[in-house]
Amino acid sequence: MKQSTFDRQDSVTLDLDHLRAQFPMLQRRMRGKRFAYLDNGATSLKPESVIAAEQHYYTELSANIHRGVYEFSEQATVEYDQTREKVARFIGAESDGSIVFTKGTTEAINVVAYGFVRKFFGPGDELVTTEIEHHANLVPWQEACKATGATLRFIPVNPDGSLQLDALEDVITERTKLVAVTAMSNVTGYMPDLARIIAAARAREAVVLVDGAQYVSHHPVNVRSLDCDFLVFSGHKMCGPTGVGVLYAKNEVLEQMDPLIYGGDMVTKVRRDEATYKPIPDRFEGGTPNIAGVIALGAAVDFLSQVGMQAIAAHERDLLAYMVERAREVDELVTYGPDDLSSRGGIFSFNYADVHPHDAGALLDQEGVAVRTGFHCAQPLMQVFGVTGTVRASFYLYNSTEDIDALVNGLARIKGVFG
Amino acid sequence: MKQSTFDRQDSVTLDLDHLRAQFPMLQRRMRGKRFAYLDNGATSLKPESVIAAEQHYYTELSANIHRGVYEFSEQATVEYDQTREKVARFIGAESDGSIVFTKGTTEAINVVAYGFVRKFFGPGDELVTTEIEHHANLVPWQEACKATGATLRFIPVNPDGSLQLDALEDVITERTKLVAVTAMSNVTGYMPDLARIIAAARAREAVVLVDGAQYVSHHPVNVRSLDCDFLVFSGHKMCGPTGVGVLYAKNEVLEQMDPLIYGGDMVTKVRRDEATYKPIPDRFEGGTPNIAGVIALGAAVDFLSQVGMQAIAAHERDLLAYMVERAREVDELVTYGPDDLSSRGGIFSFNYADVHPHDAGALLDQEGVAVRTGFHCAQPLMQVFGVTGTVRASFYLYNSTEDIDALVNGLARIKGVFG
Amino acid sequence: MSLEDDLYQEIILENYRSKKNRRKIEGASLHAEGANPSCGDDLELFLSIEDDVVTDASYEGVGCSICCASANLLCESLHDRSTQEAREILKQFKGMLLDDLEPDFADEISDLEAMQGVKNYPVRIKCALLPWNTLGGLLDGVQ
Amino acid sequence: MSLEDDLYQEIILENYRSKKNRRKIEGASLHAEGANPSCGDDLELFLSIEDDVVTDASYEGVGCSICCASANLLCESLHDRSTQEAREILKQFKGMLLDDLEPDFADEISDLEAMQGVKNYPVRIKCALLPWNTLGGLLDGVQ
Ligand SMILES: Cc1ncc(COP(=O)(O)O)c(C=O)c1O
Ligand SMILES: Cc1ncc(COP(=O)(O)O)c(C=O)c1O
Repeated sequence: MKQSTFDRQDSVTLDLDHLRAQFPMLQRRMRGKRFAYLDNGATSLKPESVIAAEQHYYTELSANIHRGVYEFSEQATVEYDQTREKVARFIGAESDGSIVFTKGTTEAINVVAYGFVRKFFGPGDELVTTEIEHHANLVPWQEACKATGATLRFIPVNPDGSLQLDALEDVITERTKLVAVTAMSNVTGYMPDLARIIAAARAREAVVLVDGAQYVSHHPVNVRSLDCDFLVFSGHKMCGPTGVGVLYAKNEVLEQMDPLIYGGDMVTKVRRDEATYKPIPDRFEGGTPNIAGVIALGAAVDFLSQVGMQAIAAHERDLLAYMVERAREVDELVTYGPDDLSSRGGIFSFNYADVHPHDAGALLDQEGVAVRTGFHCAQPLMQVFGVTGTVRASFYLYNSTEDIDALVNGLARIKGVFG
Repeated sequence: MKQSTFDRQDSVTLDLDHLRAQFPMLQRRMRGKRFAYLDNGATSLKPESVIAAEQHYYTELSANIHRGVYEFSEQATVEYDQTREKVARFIGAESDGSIVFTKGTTEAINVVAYGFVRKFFGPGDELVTTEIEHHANLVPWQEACKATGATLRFIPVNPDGSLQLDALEDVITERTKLVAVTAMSNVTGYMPDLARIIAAARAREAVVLVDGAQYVSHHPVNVRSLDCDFLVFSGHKMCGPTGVGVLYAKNEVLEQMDPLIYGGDMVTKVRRDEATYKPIPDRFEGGTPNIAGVIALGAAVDFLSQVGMQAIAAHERDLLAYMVERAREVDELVTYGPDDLSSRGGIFSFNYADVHPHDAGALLDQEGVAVRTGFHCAQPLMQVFGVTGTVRASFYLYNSTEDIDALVNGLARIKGVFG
Repeated sequence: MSLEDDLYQEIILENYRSKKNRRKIEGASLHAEGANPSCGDDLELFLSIEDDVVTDASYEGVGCSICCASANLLCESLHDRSTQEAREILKQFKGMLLDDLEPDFADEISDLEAMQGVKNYPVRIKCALLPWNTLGGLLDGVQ
Repeated sequence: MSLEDDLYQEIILENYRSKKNRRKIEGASLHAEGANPSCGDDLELFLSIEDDVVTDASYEGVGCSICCASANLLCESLHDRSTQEAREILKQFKGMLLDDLEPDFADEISDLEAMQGVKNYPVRIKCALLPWNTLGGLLDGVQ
């Protein structure tokens, strides 16, 4: 999963003009200016093929799946199930793993927090996470630990937002039952050495959840070589629609878990007082799912696969290098994250002197530059940095050095107002 | 909520041609035949305005909501919040009630099952429901009762699928803490006298959840006059998109509840070991929501309001009457549900002699007629009827007597094969 | 092709209507239940086996015409077969529906080929396979 | 109108930069915290009240320029006002931003009008209102 596995000679260069033409949002202007979308960490823009796939469902099928005995319902069911296969292939999930569709990364993590942690943990058990996590990969564990009496422990963090992996053996012990860690920080882009963390967890027979919300959309992933038990990610950050996410789980773990959502479509027999449940993964998909969303997620996976995840990762690495270089021109910039760019994905967090991020973001907006400002759902990491927020520029396949230039030029406007 | 409140003189007749022209699916043919969509109980077709609203989000905004300091994110946030107001108006929710967006009815019920029942119930407490419920309004209570030691009780059901309301006082007692009941059966269209049930619950100070998945999309609703504590329904059954639903809750009840989904966007302060949570309703919307879905749900509410819920209900009443009349011509039909049509919404369940519903549905499909077959996620009611399944025709605003004629004509094909 | 030609052809309807094998075998050597929760098919399959030969086969339960016809054909085709032969028939049947393979059933059980049309109706394949998958489970228990 | 004219005009920037009221009041009669969790603004407001008159007002914490400028203007405008007058200023300020009402502040506190441009930037309204809503909570406690 580390970038060292990329062979630059292999990586195809992206045909940016061709790619950008497929994104309707990139044809828009913002505040009358060329639109520089640098908020991909929050959500991605959508290519035409994904928008068309949603529309295709509503205008050509529109039926509910399962149990439909008519043409359009059958076809919708087939397309829904095909996405499960596409997603499985996309992350290298073999037959010993399952794809569960959720509302997003957040719900996926909660499925594990309830169905696994709350079911099996008790006092004395430990759950290991980090202070660089998105709240989605922290708060559910806090509550699950509170409910079960288990203890939450943290892999220590360095002042630059990287993890102190030398301390792994101290934190991950025989009491550790789950290690939940991000594959890529949504604040700094830092990508911990997952292989090392997972090896430490395996040595203690702890189960591992990887938060792939930022990583999976930008890098090739293979859950088999990674050997995690859970991988969670969101459709909307990977050129897909809002309202759909993925919980990948190893079958042997998923089999033991209780479902979070009970209702129709996940039961076999229902009597007045009790019900029996379908096999995995269906047992974890109660209720009418986001059918249009799942089908469109399939189109997003097709799109990304066609562009090539190696090429996307390489492109973003180039953009980050360019960003860091241009940032050197601006003395007022305070930046966050490890200096070693090889440990980082395409995210660049900064502050302009002591200007509040909100003010900086509002002025960049006027220049057509969309960035995110604030604590990025990562308050513990903000405390590590001793700030209340940052300005975050996050890249994706359709970004170009022009977008970065627009950002750097926009800084002049901040200087103009705040000196 | 009973149809008796409709004044037929008030009800505008629907301009069917005009309405049907707005639904792209109705321009399609199925198996080469005119498409008679009679599976509205499973999900509804979508008008152009709803499909356009989804597309509008993806092609003109596409940004994540909350905390965005740039134009498109601000606009997306505004449109997301507007839907909350539209939905509140649509069901007559005043300022003492909240709208929480969920994935669907099923998730909404689970939010209550976890955050209210599992939090507050214990041995000796009773939860009252019925055998006519959709599994979504039964299985979550079974599991919550199992987890808490509470007891699940049932309002007795008549052989025709109506409820024995004379027994209310026996079932709803001082031990009853929650009454969960459907506003309309998805199998028979039966609409229990909610006013009476809610009065009985109020007399015992029990909280009331109304499953409006079938009702809200077809009838005017006013939660204030109904005086329920919770009302749940799904966007996809009301001309809206898949993957979005609504939990309406009275604030005084919602305030006491724990959230189901923990993560970003529902917290105020997060420290390593604990978090504090936002006020309601935000506290119940962890993670990036189905933004496109919520915005398109707003368009669906606009569409339905414009057509008029009174008119829709009256139209479906006419269709049901016509259906029942035409069904009399076919001796082989066995029908389900109360004879009193005034207690029923636009749903018609039947079997053709002893032909398995699956076979009947497959042959109707060949005639362009889409119906649902099976147990309709309502196995306990199937047991009451002593069948394993039924064929269900369910109507909506765009259906016409032509669709019903197509169904009745299709029965001849069943006769041709099965005699 | 119409549904009547493909799916609801005479052989299938006859097997669906036949009550011959629709019964319990008291004291059956093997029996198991199989269900398709999504369509409500729910069958119990009974086998009498003596000296590794199927001496009787029957089924009970509810299912659509395709499912019941398939179950009846299954019972018919197993009579006097060894468990090894039964496994071979099962393999051929599944190959016919799932992998589009041309089946090669012995003449006396060639009625099984009538089910071939089901493969054009993806949702009905699981109806046709339910009794056979149940058989598979039973045979896996015999070594 | 550019953002610089509307939002980042000189009066607002001066009030943002001013450190005069950016301090704790030890032994304040009233103090309360207010936060906009979504943007990270987090302020504490202090009031000294003697005989129903505000003798001192101050704030501490973090917030964007609009929030801090608004807090500073609030502190400036409350000096020597009765709690009743403070309520009236609060009402006018909120009316200006939320209901598009033309404010009618006394001359010596007419700098408050500089915040009027914020109403064109919906997401910033809550930044400007944070100190005032906190004040509202404090005054509600005084009867
Ligand atoms: C009465 C009733 N309740 C609940 C549901 C579940 O709704 P959803 O699948 O949208 O969560 C349905 C849908 O079939 C229903 O008809
Ligand atoms: C690292 C990380 N984890 C989890 C999430 C939560 O994802 P979602 O809001 O789609 O559920 C995010 C999204 O911001 C993220 O960046």
